[in-house]
Amino acid sequence: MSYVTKSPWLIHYDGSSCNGCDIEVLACLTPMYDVERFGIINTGNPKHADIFLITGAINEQNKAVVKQIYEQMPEPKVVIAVGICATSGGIFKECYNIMGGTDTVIPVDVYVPGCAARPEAIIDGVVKGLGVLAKKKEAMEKGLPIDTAKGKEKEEA
Amino acid sequence: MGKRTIIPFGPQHPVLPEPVHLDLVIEDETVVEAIPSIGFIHRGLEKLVEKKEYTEMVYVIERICGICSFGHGWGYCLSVEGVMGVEIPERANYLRTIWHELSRMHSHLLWLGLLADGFGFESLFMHCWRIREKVLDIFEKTTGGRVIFSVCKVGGVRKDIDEATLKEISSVVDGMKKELKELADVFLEDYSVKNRLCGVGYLSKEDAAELAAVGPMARASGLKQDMRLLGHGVYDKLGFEPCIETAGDSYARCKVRIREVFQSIDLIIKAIEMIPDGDISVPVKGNVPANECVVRLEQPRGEAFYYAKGADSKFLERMRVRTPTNQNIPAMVKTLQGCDLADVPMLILTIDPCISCTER
Amino acid sequence: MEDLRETVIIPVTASELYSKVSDLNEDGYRLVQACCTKVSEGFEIIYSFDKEHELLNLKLTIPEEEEIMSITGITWSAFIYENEMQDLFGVKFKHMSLNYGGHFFKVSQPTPWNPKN
Amino acid sequence: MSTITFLILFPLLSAIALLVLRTDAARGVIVKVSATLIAVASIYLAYQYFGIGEEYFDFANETVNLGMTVIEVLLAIMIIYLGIKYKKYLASVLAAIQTPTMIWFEVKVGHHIHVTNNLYVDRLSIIMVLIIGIIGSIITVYALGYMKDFQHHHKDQPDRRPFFFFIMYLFLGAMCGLVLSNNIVWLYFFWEITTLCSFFLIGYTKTEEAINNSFRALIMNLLGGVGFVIAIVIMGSSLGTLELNQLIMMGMFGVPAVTYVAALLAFAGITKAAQMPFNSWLLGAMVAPTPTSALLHSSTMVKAGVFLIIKLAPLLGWQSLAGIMVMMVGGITFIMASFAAVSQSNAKKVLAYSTVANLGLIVACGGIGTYAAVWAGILLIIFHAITKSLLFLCVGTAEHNIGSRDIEDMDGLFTRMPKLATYMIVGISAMFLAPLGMLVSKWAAMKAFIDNGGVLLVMFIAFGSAATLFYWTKWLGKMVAIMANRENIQSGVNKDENFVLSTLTILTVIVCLIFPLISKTMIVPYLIKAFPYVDPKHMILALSSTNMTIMVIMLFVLIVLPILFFGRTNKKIVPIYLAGANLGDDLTFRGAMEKEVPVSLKNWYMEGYFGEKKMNVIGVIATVVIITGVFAILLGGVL
Amino acid sequence: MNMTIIISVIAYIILAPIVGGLLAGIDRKISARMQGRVGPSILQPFYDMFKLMEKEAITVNKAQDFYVGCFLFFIIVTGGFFFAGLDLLLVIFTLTLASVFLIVAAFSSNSPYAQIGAERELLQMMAYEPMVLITAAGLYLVTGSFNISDIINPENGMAIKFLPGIFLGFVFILTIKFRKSPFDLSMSHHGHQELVKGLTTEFAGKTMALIEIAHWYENIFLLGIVFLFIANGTVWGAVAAVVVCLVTYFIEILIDNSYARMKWQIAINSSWIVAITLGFINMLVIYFSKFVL
Amino acid sequence: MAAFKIGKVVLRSLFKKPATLMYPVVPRKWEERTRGHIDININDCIFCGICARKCPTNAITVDRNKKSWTIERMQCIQCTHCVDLCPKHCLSNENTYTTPEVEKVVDLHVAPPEEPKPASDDTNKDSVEKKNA
Ligand code: NFV
Ligand code: SF4
Ligand code: SF4
Ligand code: SF4
Repeated sequence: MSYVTKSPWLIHYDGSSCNGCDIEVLACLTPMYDVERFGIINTGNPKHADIFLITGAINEQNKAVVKQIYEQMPEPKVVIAVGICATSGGIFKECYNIMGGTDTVIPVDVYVPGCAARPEAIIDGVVKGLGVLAKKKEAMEKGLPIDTAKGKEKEEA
Repeated sequence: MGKRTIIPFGPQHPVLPEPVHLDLVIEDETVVEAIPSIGFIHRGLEKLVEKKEYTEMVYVIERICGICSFGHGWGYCLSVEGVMGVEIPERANYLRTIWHELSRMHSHLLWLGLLADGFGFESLFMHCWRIREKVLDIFEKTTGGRVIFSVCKVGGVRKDIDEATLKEISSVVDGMKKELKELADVFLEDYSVKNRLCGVGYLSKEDAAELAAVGPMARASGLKQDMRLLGHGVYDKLGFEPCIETAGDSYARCKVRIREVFQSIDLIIKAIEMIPDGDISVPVKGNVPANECVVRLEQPRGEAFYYAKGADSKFLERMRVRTPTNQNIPAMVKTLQGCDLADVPMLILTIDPCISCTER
Repeated sequence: MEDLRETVIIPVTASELYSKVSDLNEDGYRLVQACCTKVSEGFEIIYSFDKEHELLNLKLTIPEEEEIMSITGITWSAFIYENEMQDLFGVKFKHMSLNYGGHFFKVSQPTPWNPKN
Repeated sequence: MSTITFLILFPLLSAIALLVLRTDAARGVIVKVSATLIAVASIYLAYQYFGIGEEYFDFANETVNLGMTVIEVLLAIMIIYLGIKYKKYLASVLAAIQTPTMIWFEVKVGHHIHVTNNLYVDRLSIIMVLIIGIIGSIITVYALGYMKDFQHHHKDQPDRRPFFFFIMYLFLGAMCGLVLSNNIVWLYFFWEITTLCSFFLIGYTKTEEAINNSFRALIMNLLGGVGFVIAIVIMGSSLGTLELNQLIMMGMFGVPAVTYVAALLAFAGITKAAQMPFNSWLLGAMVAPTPTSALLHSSTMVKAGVFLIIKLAPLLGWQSLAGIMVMMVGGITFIMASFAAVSQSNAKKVLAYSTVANLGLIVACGGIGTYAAVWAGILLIIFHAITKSLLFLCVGTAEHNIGSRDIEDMDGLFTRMPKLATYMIVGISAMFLAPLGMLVSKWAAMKAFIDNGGVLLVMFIAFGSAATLFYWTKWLGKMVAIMANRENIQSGVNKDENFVLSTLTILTVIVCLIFPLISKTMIVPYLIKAFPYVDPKHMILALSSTNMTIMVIMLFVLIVLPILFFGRTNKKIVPIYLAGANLGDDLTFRGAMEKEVPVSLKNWYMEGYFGEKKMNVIGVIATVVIITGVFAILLGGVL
Repeated sequence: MNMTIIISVIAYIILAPIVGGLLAGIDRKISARMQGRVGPSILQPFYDMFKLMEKEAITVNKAQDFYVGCFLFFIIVTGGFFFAGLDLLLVIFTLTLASVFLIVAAFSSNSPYAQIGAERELLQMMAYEPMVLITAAGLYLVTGSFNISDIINPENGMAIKFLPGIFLGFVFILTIKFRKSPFDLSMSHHGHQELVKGLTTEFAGKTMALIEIAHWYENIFLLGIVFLFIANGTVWGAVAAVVVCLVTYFIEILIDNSYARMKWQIAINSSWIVAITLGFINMLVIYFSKFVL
Repeated sequence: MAAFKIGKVVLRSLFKKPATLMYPVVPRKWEERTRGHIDININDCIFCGICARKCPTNAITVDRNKKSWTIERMQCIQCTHCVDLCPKHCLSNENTYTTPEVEKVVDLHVAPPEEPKPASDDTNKDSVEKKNA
């Protein structure tokens, strides 16, 4: 059994979100939603994190930062794009300083829609992310390249 | 100097949910120099006026920020209404005021929680956010959104609140007072909290005026400056008076915000008592005339500035939003001089920074 | 209390801007904002000042190439607006007290509000 | 006997040879040969008297006495001259008081007192001789390379190396004499010589600062010298003896005048050991070339002061005012100097303050005057001598290779000079960490303090060691920091220097390993002799043998662990966390205004809490009050 | 006698991480409830630890793991010495050695937040060290021995009777040692803070797991010292001591949830003042009654 | 000096039932106005394209020829602007949100063929097709 699904620690980075999704991510940690029930801790440190929650779209400035955070996370790890901005650039897609959703720089494992994404949706997204995490862990144990375990599409294929 | 430590603070940093960056130069733990750098969230959304009609633009402007979203919507609508010369119904004005004050409550409670988190008081953070959820529930019920409401439109509001719900709101916010009082006591009287707040980040009245601080930051330094006095919404009818503190330190800023939460509750209850019946919007049609209008609105963080310029088309020529955080950054830079490293997040927090507002 | 709808806009020229601003500053006005609009003649810059909730706007219209005097010497907090205008529009300022040199908003394409090509 | 003479006189010969033969090659040979001979002789001495343990020698010789007097007069004239030349009149005045008094005494009283034993050997002096002979001479070898570099760095100055080595060797001889003299007048003579050696070496560079500091050292030491002279006068006139062992004997029998003598000698010891209020001279002495600091100002000369106090320990303790003075001065010095060290970033100053602090600890141990305390004190002397000289020399080497003696400039030393950093790590750890030397003795001292020191001293040691922990660990932290992408410049280190450093490092570890043996064969027998009134069977040492064994085992583990595991990891090496703005080389981040800002990590110094000035002022006032108080009471007793 | 020593040491080595982990789990549960939340499972610390073990092995340099390993090793040794009934000072010095290893590990990474965390940790050590030594001295003065095996069988009853001040002082600095608010300056177990993860910023995966385990060992050992104050050699004394340990732990949790994090100045000022007042006065009283009366 | 100011709150919370909603164990009940996702009654749609043109995020595409109405779920911000503007009132706001997915979801609604059919025929139900972006 893999413990990674029982203690997923997360790191949250605000790409260029409007704060709407940010505060909903934070709200998940607070009494009403309390994701610590699932063993989730908001560690601010990529080196301790298993789940990368990213809100907001990618722009030229935070591209490197997002990439770096992602690279500093040890395997297995999943990326969850929270909010419409993070999934596709959302309402700001046409802005001159926006490059697009998170998947323009790093592979995204779960997309959580909503503007702002509701805490319930974020919890659903994380739960879904845990499934991916478990699969990646399995792949890691088998010595497979981890990216091949990336979720549904490959599973179907 | 041999003993200077230079480290990056942000863009990714756990205490600040938003990306700002400081080149921090510290000695022991005393900050000797802090060079701020922003621009990580700049989207350039003002330029969308060229692509979105003025009626759609409100949804964009609302998403400048998820915390003071309603105020942005209101400010935008006011400025466009100003350009177009539209009068909106009284009930709409009341509803806008109620939602705006609820937003202020949620924003201030959020801030209080973050502040508590900033000085490592986890349980206080949790309790603040627990109470805040009640306000969010009201939003959910009345507008269908928790943080982004999409209820303002040019010409009025999109949704009405029925009598029963208004009563309920009134009793819910009234009921919050008791719990808030307990938490307010912790913020204002607990030894450890006071120790972290009192005397930290002092900003004198002169400096506040000189650096053009706005909102609670200015009011905590003794400046009587609150755009609600300008008379938008129905504040003049509610008999509004701003909350002023004179100490100018983090504690005073905290106190101003706490007092404002209670004040907001009173304003909401009063507004609900006085709200008239009637329409909630007037139809607005046609192009935006080539005209300009400036509107200032008191957001939770202070004075926001909206400038709209029409071009006799469905698209505005220029929409400009200047947010309170933007205006408070010089004051923040000032308070950072000579503080402790441990105070850095706190001082950044005491201006209640909203970077997404600032950078748009 | 001013009327909400009334917007006072006083046109100024580039040469009198500095002295105007310093007069206002002396009178106890604080800087509220400065913003730029790209118009066909060049740039239209509005400086807004406030004193006890009275708002005063100075409107300056300059050709694109003209360099104007920075007002950071009078009111330091203007550095935010000047840097913003510099980054987004390419307005040129003389003697800025804090110049981020185009890295304030760090836009991916230079002066997006006034594209060069 | 002949070994003793050899140890005192041979260095003198080498010194003269070094003064005369001025070429680099000759100097190299002489120094290396003499150093070896002295070291061998000291070991031979230890071997010779190992079984005997204690022996006194007559060695009476009028010419020797006369010679000493003549030299003393010449030296006094020189001091008076120099004092006037450099406008340091106080020095002249002190010399003008001291030497005439001494001569007057010699003529009037001293002459008539018969000294049976002029020289002696006991286990304590063997320990001291070993330190002088081995550590001292090895430092002179180090100085060969160092002074060459030094001259290189100070091209503007004339090459005065012959003079330098002359003084160094002269000093070695005098130091041996000092620890082997039973005749207090002889002791005084050697004492003065070491003072002068230190004076010349501090002023070696002849800069204004150096001259000022050298005079400060001279004046303070002469002040102690005056105390010494008065002690001799009282001793001679009212006790009728000039022999150290006699003095101690009389003290144990409770002869009243001994209190005065003990107090005055202890005072002299305090000045020499740079205790507060006289600590400033040692700090000033750091302008001297580093081998000097290692030899005179940490491992040996300052030890003369504590040596004397430890010798007198049986006379001190709570029942004697002198004892209370000594332990309080030591305790206060320990805590204040430890605090002051926290605020220093200059490596030599840190070492200086730490030296002062450790001497304070030894002095306090001597002041408590129980056998357990003395046991701790002697162990402290041994460990401190080795480790401190190692550290001083490491700093010297670092300075010549990276161009700074500031700890904060030793960034990434582990990557740049791995060997040197390792030596330093060993040295620093040995100063304060568990199974290593200094901690063992500190532990013993602590126990002695709790048992006999009273609450105040317990507080001193509790707080002082907390500060000690702080300043050593932060230095250690600088040493271990691994900075990628730095050039390795270890190969630039002079071979002699490297040899000496590695020897000292190994010595540090070895002594830590065999300290139970040293305790058993050297210190305990000494204590049995020195504390005849304590039943040897009841002599419970601070550290039970179980504890000593555990310590040694722990040390073994600590040696073995790194050999087995250090650096053995096949983990993926990743860049460090820089808030998402690491530019990839771990040294710079993307800063405001898009600049590449280098990360700079510096330690804490807490000026506001532990500022040097503040600590010194407090310490000086407190100790001055205590010293004057004690002497006032003593004087009151006389009048 | 020897047999009991061996058994207690082995019991410590095996049980301490289990009990320590459970205590940590209970801590998290109680904290959560105090914050009005449900909180994680009581076994969560173990899940976390196993999870960390499973993660990809990364490090920032080749030296770090060695230092962290030494940290864990010497923490275990410290506790081992303690439960073997050896000299209390030896135990304290070994603990210091272990803590220095942790700090050195952080320093070795040469990374800003780790370094500042290390610096603060060092400051905390400086803050609590005097009180720890005074505690040892106090226990020694009361029981006449530094040997823990003697201290738990005091001749004249519970040590706390004579050492109320020192006991309070020790509980005070326990807040630092348990890394609890208001003194969780250098790293906090849960939540995020101004120093990111402080000391542990650069430790990932297994390395971090080792640190967690070390903390569990350390906590049990620290509660062991609390135990010393109450134990009087009888069974009911031992039971009372365990109860006091648990109550102390609960109080620490309560304090953790009732205070803002203070700055380093307060940490050092307050703990030194506590050491000087409570510790010093208590010692003075003992000395007075022992040597003067 | 007021210490333990929060003590009362904290201790009370310790013994009270926690405030946690226990989602997902206990499902959340949504308000009527809750803006979850946009639904369409494709039968009423006349494919005028107003919704597509006015949608601030261009989440909707309408193809008059194929009679299809497509929404990119991961692009819609639930502003309900389209609902307000639809001349046929065939768009509605449903109070359940789109569930998180590992891929971006696009919902394609195609109007049923136009030949009149008995009302009970189930081809009348709109065919929804999910496809990957
Ligand atoms: N209040 C507010 Fe805003 C606005 N306008 C501001 O800085 O929060 Ni995001
Ligand atoms: S999805 Fe909406 S709420 Fe979330 S960050 Fe983007 S605009 Fe804000
Ligand atoms: S606006 Fe209404 S009718 Fe027109 S295409 Fe859209 S859904 Fe169909
Ligand atoms: S709700 Fe808004 S974003 Fe979504 S489809 Fe309708 S108009 Fe577009």
